[in-house]
Amino acid sequence: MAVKPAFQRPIGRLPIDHEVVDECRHLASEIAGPVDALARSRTTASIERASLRLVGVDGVVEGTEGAEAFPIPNAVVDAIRDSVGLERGALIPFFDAVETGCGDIQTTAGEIARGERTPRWPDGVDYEIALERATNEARHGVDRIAEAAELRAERIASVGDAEKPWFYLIVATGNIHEDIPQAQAAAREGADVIAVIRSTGQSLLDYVPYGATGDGFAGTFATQENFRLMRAALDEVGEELGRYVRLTNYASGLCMPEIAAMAAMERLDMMLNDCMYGIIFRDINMQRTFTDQRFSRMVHALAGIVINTGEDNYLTTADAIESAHTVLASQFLNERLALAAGLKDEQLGLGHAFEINPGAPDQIALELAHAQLIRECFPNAPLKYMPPTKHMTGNVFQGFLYDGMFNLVGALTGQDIILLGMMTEGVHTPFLSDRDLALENARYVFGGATTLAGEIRFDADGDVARRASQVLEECRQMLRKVADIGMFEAIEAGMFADTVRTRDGGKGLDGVVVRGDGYVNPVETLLAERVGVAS
Amino acid sequence: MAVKPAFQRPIGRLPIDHEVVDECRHLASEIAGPVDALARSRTTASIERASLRLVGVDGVVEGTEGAEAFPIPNAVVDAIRDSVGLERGALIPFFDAVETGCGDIQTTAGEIARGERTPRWPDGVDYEIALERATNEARHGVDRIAEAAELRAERIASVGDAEKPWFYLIVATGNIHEDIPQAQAAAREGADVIAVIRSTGQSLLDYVPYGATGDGFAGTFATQENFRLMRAALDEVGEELGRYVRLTNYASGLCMPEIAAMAAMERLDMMLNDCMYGIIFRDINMQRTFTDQRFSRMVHALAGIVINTGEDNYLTTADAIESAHTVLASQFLNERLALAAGLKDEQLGLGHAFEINPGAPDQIALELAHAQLIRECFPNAPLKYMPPTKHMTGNVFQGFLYDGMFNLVGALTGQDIILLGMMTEGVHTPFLSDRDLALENARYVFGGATTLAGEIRFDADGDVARRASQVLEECRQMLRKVADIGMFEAIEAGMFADTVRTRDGGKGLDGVVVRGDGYVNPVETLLAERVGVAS
Amino acid sequence: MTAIRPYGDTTDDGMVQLSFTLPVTVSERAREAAMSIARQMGLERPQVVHMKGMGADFTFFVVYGATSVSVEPDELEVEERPFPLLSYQEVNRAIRETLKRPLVVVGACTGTDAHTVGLDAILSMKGFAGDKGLEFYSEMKIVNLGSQVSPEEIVETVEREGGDAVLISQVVTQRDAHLVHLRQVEEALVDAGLRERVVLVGGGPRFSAHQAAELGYDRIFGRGSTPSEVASYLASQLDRLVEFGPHPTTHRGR
Amino acid sequence: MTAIRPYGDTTDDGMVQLSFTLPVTVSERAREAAMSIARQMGLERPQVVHMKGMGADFTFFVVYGATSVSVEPDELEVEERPFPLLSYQEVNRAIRETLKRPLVVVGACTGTDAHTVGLDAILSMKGFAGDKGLEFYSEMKIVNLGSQVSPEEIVETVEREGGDAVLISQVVTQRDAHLVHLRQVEEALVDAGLRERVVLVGGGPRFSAHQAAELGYDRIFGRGSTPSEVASYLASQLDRLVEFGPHPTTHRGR
Ligand code: B12
Ligand code: B12
Ligand SMILES: Cc1ncc(COP(=O)(O)O)c(C=O)c1O
Ligand SMILES: Cc1ncc(COP(=O)(O)O)c(C=O)c1O
Repeated sequence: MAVKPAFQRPIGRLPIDHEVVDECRHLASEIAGPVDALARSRTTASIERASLRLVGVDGVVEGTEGAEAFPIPNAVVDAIRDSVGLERGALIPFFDAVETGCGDIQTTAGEIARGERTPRWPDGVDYEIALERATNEARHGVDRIAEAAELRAERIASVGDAEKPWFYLIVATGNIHEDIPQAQAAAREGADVIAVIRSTGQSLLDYVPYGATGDGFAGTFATQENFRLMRAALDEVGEELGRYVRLTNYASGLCMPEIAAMAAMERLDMMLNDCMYGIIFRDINMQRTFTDQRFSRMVHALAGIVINTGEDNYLTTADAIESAHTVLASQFLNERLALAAGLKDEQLGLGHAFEINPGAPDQIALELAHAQLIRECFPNAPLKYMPPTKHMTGNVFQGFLYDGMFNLVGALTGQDIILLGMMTEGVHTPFLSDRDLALENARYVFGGATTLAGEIRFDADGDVARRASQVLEECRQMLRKVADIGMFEAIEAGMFADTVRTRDGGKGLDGVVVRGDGYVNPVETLLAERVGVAS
Repeated sequence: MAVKPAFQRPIGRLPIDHEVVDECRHLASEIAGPVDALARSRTTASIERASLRLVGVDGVVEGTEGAEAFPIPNAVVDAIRDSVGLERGALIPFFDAVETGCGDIQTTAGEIARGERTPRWPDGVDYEIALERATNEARHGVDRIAEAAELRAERIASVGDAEKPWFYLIVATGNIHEDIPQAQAAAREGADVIAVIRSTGQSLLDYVPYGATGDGFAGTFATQENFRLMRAALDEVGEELGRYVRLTNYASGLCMPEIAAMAAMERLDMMLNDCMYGIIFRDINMQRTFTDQRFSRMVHALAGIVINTGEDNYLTTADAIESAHTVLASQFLNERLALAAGLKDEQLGLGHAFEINPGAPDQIALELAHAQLIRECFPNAPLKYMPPTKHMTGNVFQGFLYDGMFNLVGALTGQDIILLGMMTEGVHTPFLSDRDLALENARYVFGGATTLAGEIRFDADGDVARRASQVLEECRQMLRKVADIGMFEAIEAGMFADTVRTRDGGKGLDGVVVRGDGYVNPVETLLAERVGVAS
Repeated sequence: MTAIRPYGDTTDDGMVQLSFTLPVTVSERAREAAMSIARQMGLERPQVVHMKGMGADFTFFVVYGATSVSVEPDELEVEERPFPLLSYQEVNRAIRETLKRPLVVVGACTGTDAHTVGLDAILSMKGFAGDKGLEFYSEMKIVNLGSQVSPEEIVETVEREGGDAVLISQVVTQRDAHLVHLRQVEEALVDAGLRERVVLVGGGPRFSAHQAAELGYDRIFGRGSTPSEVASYLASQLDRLVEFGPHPTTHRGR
Repeated sequence: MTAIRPYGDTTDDGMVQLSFTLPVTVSERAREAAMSIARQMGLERPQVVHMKGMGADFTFFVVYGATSVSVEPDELEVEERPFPLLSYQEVNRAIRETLKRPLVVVGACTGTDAHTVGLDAILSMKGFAGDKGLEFYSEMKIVNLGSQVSPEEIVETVEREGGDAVLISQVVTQRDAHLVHLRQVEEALVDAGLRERVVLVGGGPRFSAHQAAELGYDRIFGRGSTPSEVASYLASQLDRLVEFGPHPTTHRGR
């Protein structure tokens, strides 16, 4: 495989007004403030389950199995909710049960799950004992996350890292045992990042399936075991190739915190994690998503996981020219809420996409303008660039060319993470050969054009420059409106993707709990402390 | 079909040294001088046959047929050569026979062909009579050529012209009756120029086949009837589309002058015509080709035909990076010899190609440098850009992408005539669908990137600029060497395409005749007069 | 008209292009295996023009060859649209005159499918390719349930709203998800005793009209369908709806 | 090892991609015609994922479908190279020791074919892909006649030069030009009574070793062949050449 030429992020190529950029950032933090505050004033069933998982609760209730298997963390949290409620968190009642019982975490969890024991809220010394155990176990759990980051660093140091840009490929057979050989074949042909797409609808499950699975639809269930199996397979091929191969999955959905925790424990390297995706595209309650995203992002922050945001989704429904500014606006918000959860710039894989109608005049010039604008606005973020999907048809030849032009724009604008397009996007989930051809396409284009990124300039009063400034201005206008009325109201007003969502509508509201005074969650406290944000 | 954005020729994008360009032009005319002198001091069997055709001699000798049919013009010229020799030209002996015979041109030609009459060299009044008739008929013949140009202009004015860049497509079934529907289908999908590729080996035939043919190998014989049929078919579809569709064929070979004459009479619009192709790539004697190219180019000049030169051929055998300068050097020579034959800048479709190894680092940047350099050196020529061929394999998907990058470089550098690449270049002569996909590819790329041509700039001390200057300098060095030793000697020394050709070697020398004093050819004289060059 | 064959560059040359992967290491043996596959598919003198190893266990091939099969287009029975294409006014008039009340349309993406763009293209004002959606028809009442709706919710809605037509979208086809999910809705309607009372319509990019029968649907629409086609079809089914008289549950619904 | 089938994204799914043109106007009927072609080629549940009219009389299709055919790679007989691959030195030594004189190789592109790059890749010093050409071998004498050489010229040269091996290149295959032209050379050599005295080798991108017999050649080389393979093959034929003793015409030749 041709070696990649030296990667660079071309900056200062467009005469954009940086005061406008600064104003957008300022508006974003104004808007994000109340959202972060809301998140800090609530907890969710999934956050409590994630916390239990981090202190070692796992497994499924006997007698339940497969995709329907009922996880013990769910059973325990349900039991606590029904007995003492979740307002003060699940850890104290749980560790009280552990300490007043056999002392073993998993055994106690099983007892509670089977209904053999009913959790209570301990007082006095019992409370102190439970709190101390909880705090110790939480420390181990949080350490485990931090260790994942260290282990990754060590592995990269020993096997070697991948050169940028990173070629990101998707596997989606539905069966982890078919996914693995395909992921390994892709890695051998040059894939730097493997994403295992989830089975349709998993994001709406209020629990995380268990074990190795083979029954997904158009994707494979995100389970801790599937994570482990794929991570091991990629470590194996990474050794072989002398290049650390990254693994990605999806946090978004009703179980963001738990999946984030599992990803951290199994040393995944990137996670799809967007502050609004669940709300807009999956009709998940906004309080639920806003609260969950904060916890899950603190986990990612500590685990050294790069998040991928989902702005590309706006363009799969809306027009990529008319709505270009909504992508940028959402990126400023995602950036702000990510930093508020302790993530660093280097962890912000802000997403955008090459989705302009191929029949539109000057589409290649416009895509260049959009991609370069985003590059200029986020000079330190490892941007994630998504290929054409919406306008991909059954003409696989023409589709292969669109993907090539996408690669070219990615190369010319120095995008860090390139999600390789599939010529069969309009037909089926990727075939093994689709992926291999996509890699050949990318090697050719990046091998041939990367250095151009350093030396191309755009006429200061040409269409590209003009278009970039226009999109930036439209973004400012949008953020000003949102800032005026506030984030919740803006979503209720359908200002994002023309989709109306109400504060108390959508799925998963029942799992949102306003923290009572006395809310205790050592896991959350330690996480916030470690990543340096207010708990 | 998407309309093409306004075409432009980006000039002044590279900081190249124009004094070097001027020196190259100067060296080229130094080199071309003796070549043009040689051409003016000789005639060839094919020039005499072409002259006869222009005064109305046509048809084949009875009893001969198909690809082997023996043309009457050949029979007549052979008879004259055997009786009085060709040193003083064929027209006087021929018209003497006409005037002393039945007076009818075609009848007399038949008689001579059948050996019923033996040509003689007339003296005194007979000479005057023959000369007068010859001059009158020559005037009609030359007028006919000029009329073709007018007729083209009228048609374009009435049906409308094609926008630049012109998409040039090849048909090559071997059978004119399969070629026609395919050419029409291509025109309907956006082809602006149709080239009917010749059957392999026609360039080595010392006569032009006759009639409508269906037995070509990997190409269709160039015959006057095939020209007529295709021209009519394209006029028909042109009416339908409201866009004049141009027709191209190949002059090069042993019959350059005759095919040029036929093309003029049948109103072809472009012709492949290179001052050295026959010598280097078909081992045709250099005196023959240099003499023939001059006559054929005078015909093209008057007929308003755009010539296409064959520099692309250098890169099909040599390496496109190492030999980039040989393409440029040949272009300066082709330009010089074309102007010497009366062609105007607007008629110089100088050829070059996108043939760098796709695995070479920065190949896209290098192709951009080469194409832009040529654009800057010939700002007024309708450049003809050829697609990748040599590195095209059976991977039709990847091949389709290479063609897309070729289209992109063509768009960014404002190439006028784009010979669309075929994804199956490495497999077979084009299928109908290959052509259609190629057009879809071109519409997408040119529709999306043409305006960028106007606003892209290259870092003055970047690789693109550096590479362009380097190639220009290598070209100057080569032209200096050629100028030192002289053109004939340079070819004998193998300085072009590492191919050694001797002055008296190669095919067709027997058809070269040094003009004796008293050489008379009113057709040639009138042509030179009309196009304003010395006869 | 007579039989036709694939056309490369000469009438009846039968040329086709083929590509596929075999789970085998790249080698001359692999090439022969590909040749064998091509021959078994009826290609004469197949040529493996490209062979590439993908990892250690797979090889990709591009093959060209001539097939001897032919087809007589005129002999094929192609289902012509069995209902007339009506204008916006004609559809509204038909509903007013035949049904004498608004036509209630319930639409949903069922199962785990969250691809709503297609359904929205048919239902929403905006419509598809310049053709306005069903919401635009004055005589229709549209209830668009959106994505990932369970069969139960659909049945409930049909009862509550007094649905006359049920429009189900399925885009994800992997492992036949689309067929499975369409059947589930059909069965739920049968169980609820509503099947005959409603016009049941399915759609998605990978369906063809043929499949209606096997799926127990009244009609199936494929890729590129337009709202007016759907509206015209519904108008053609009004008599049937009238027959059944008002929905037992309609009154609850209003 | 057992039978394997084309692999899309799941073992034995049999998925293949197909594209072709039919000489018919784009329409639903055209789509059905394409489906019929695909089915006749054995594809199950074929999907016409792309259909595009080209002019008024032709339509292009892209089809995906599952084939049920399978192949057992191990059962196939794949001809392993019937001669050992020798080094530069080994080849030269073999010629010196067995033939005891330089091996005379006559090469040409015959017929109307002017594609010399392939032949030059085998013959010229420069060679192919870093592998030096036959001119580089000290024990060989190479006569490269270049392009568009007639069978007669080839025969003359073999006689004049006392050729031991004749190497013919053919690249253009349209309307089987390559087969026609190779046969012409073989016949000319037979007529001249030289056929058994020379090792007759053909080559070009569209040939496969199988074809040697049918064409009356001793060996045929396909795309990607290297000079050392050719040299090794020639070395493997030396005994045969010795048998025939010196060329009757050789002495004239020297
Ligand atoms: C947009 C899109 C998305 C968006 C959807 C946004 C939304 N709100 O709809 C997002 C990003 C969310 C998405 C997600 C996923 N997608 Co998606 N997506 C697409 C994409 C790019 C375009 C689909 C589209 O909008 N087409 C435009 C509409 C107008 O066309 P249409 O759907 O065919 O509808 C027309 C007709 O079919 C018909 N019609 C459709 N429905 C109905 C219903 C009725 C009643 C009638 C009468 C007519 C009708 O009328 C419409 C107008 O003509 C396609 C790829 C492609 N280019 O096709 C992939 C694609 C459909 N997605 C795919 C997959 C796998 C997914 C995921 C499951 C991947 C994953 N595991 O994460 C996820 C999960 C979503 C889920 N749970 O279902 C696959 C499906 C593969 C397969 N055949 O099984 C595709 C083909 C991509 C691929 N090659 O992998 N996707
Ligand atoms: C370069 C080239 C040309 C050059 C040739 C320059 C030259 N001096 O050779 C030029 C521009 C002159 C040319 C012209 C034409 N070409 Co051309 N050309 C090509 C091209 C781009 C590359 C061929 C090449 O050099 N390959 C590289 C060499 C090293 O590979 P190779 O030939 O396969 O050789 C290897 C093996 O086959 C083997 N081998 C080959 N010969 C021999 C012989 C022996 C004895 C042995 C042992 C081994 C051996 O060893 C070699 C090393 O591994 C191909 C397209 C492509 N990408 O393949 C078209 C192609 C071959 N050309 C084609 C055509 C049609 C023509 C023309 C006839 C078009 C026309 N009508 O004008 C003309 C006419 C030429 C003629 N009279 O024959 C077609 C042939 C279609 C077909 N299959 O019938 C092709 C495939 C392009 C296409 N798709 O249309 N061409
Ligand atoms: C941010 C984000 N999260 C999650 C997903 C996948 O979501 P689901 O599993 O709900 O299809 C996507 C898919 O595009 C995404 O962009
Ligand atoms: C200038 C020129 N003339 C003629 C030809 C075709 O020549 P022939 O008919 O000899 O193959 C070419 C082909 O590339 C060419 O470039």
